[in-house]
Amino acid sequence: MSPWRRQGWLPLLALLLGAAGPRSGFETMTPELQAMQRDDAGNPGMLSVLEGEALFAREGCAACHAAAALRGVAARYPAHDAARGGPIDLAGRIAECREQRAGRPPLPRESQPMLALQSFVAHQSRGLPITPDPRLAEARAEGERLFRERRGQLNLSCAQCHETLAGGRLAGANIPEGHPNGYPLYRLEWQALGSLQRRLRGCFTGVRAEPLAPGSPAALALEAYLFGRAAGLPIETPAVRP
Amino acid sequence: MRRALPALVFASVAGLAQAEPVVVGDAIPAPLTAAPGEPARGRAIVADRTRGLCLLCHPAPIPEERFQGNLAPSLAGVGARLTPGQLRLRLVDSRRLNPETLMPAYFSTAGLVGVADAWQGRPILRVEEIEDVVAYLATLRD
Amino acid sequence: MSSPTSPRSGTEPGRRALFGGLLTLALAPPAGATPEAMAEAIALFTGGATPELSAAITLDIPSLVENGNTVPVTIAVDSPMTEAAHVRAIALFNQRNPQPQVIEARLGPWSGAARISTRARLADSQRLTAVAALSDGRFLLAEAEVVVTLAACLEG
Amino acid sequence: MARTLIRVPATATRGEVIEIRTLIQHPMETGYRPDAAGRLLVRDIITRFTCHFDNRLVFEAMLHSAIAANPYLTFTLRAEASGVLAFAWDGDHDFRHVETRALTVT
Repeated sequence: MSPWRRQGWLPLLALLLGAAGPRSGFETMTPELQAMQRDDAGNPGMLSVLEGEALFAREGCAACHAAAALRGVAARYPAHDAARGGPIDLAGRIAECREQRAGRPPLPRESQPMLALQSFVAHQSRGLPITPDPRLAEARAEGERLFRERRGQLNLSCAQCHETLAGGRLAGANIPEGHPNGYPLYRLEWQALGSLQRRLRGCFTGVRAEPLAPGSPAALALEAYLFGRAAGLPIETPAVRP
Repeated sequence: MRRALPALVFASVAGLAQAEPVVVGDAIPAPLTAAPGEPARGRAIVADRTRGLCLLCHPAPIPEERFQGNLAPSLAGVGARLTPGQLRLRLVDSRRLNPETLMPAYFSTAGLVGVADAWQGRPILRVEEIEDVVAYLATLRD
Repeated sequence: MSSPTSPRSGTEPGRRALFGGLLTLALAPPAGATPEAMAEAIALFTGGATPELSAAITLDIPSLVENGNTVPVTIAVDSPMTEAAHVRAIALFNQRNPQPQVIEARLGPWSGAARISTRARLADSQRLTAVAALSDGRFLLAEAEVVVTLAACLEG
Repeated sequence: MARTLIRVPATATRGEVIEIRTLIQHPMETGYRPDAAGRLLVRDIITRFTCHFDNRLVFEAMLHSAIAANPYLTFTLRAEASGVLAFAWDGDHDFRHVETRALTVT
C-alpha cells in the first residue's frame, strides 16, 4: 500500500472516531474558559505545574527521570502493576516511587505537593492521546459495573448523567461526558487545582452516596474504566473546568 | 438488567411507624397525613435545590428561579395531567411505574446502594413535605 | 459596606450547594452591595463627579459565565496616553457582591495604553460598571450585564 | 512561598507598548465565606499590587475580595529604556511577595 493511501485513511478514521468518540469537557466550555485553559501564561493550573517542576528537581526525581522521558507516561495510566496484580494510578506510582526508591515520607494524595508533582508529570503528556493499558480489562469491567450501578439516596448512576444525559442541563450546568483527561485540573468551583478523586467524591456526595476511598480497589477500577472510555482523548493537564 | 425491586419498603419516620401508603393502580389515592398539604410550603420545597431538588431536572413555573434543568418533563400543567393520587405515587416511588426512571424515590429507601451515612435510612422528604408538594403540584393546571 | 454578620441570610438558592453538598461558595449571598452602594463607591472614586457613558471605554466581560468564581474581564479606554491627555485610573464596580469594589488601577502616560485585565468573582448575575478617570478631570463609564449560571454537584 | 507566572516580552523596541501579564498563587479568601461550622473564614486577600520600573512606580492596583483566587492582572507599559521591573503583591496578614524581571529595550 502506498504511503499516500495509508495517510488518506487517517483523517477519515479520525473524523469517524471524532463523530462517535468521546468528547472532552473542554469542548462544551465557553470560549472564555477555553482561552483560559489554552493560555499558559493565564492558566492558573500552570502554577501547580511550576511548583511540581521545582519539587521534581528538589526531591531528586530527575536523577532517575529525565523530564523528556516522562512524555507519554500519564497517557498510559492507570497501568497494570505486577506487584499488586492490578491497576496503579499516577498518584499511586508517584507515591510509591518517592517512598520506596527515594526513601521519602508519604505525601497524602490530596496534598498540594502531590498534586503539583502529578500535574507536572501529567503535563508532560499534554496533547497525547489516552492509550489504556490492555492488561487492565478485568479492572475496567469492575469499573464499568460501578459506573452503571445506581447509588446513594438519590439512586443515580454515573452512566445516567454522564452517558445518557450528557449534554443536558442539570439546573444551570451543562452535563459533560465526564472524562478524566485533564486531571489534575483547575476547577473554578474549587478555586484550586484538584484530583480526579476529588471530583468523583463531589459526584458521589452529590447523589448522597458514600464516596469511594481514594486508592481503594474500587476507586482504581472506576478510574481504569474512565480512562478506558476516554481512549484517544488528548491529555489536557492542567485543564480548566467550571 | 436491573433487578426487580423487592417488595416496596416505605420509610418510617424516627420511630413513629408510618402507615404504609396504599398503591391503587398507578396512584396512592389516600393522603399520607391527616392534615392536608399546604401548596405554598410545597412550592418552597420544589424551588429549594437542597430539599426538593426538583429544579435540578424539571423546569417549573417558578420564574424567580432562573436556572432550571431540562432533563425531565416540565412541571407546568402537571396538576391537570395527573391526579393528586398519581402525583403522590410518582413522588413516593416513581420506580413503581418505571424501574429505569431517573427520578429518585422521595419516600422509599428500598433497594438503595451505598447511601452516605448522613442519609442512611432516611427518605428524601418527610410525609408532611410529600403532601405539601402534592398540594402545590396539583395547583399547576396550565 | 454592610456587616457580614448574617452571611447566609440572603435568599439565593441559586448559589447554594445543589444536591445537598456542603457549601463551597466564594461569596456569601449579598449581605451588602446594592445599586445604591455601588453608586456610593463610584462617587467616592470620582470625588462626586458624574461619569459619562462613553463608547471610548469598553468593558469586556462574558455575558454568560458557567461559574462566578473566576470571570475574565478586560477594561480598555481609547486614549492617546500623552502627558496632556491620558487615563489616570480605571476602576470596576459591582452591584451584588458583599462589597461594591472589585479593583482600582492607577496608570499614566508611561502606560502607553489604557488597558487592564483581571478575573473577578461574581456572587450572582448582575450589572458591572467600569469607570475611567481622565487627566482632564472627566470620568467615563461603561456597563455590562453578566449572567452567572450555577455549578452543579458541589462537593462536600 | 507563593508561586508566580510573569510574562514580560524578552525584548522590546524603544517606544513600543508592551503588555505585562502576572498570575500569583493566593487563595483570596473573601472574608464572607463560612466554614463547615458556619463561622466566617478570616479574610486573607492581596490588597495591593505594584510594578516599579527602575524604582519608579508605573502601575498600581488595589484589589478587593471580588478578585478571583490566584489573582491575574495584565497592564501595559511603554518601553523607553532597558531596566528592571519589580513586581510586588501585598496583602492581609503581612503577605508580601516580590519578583523582578529585566526588560531589554533595543
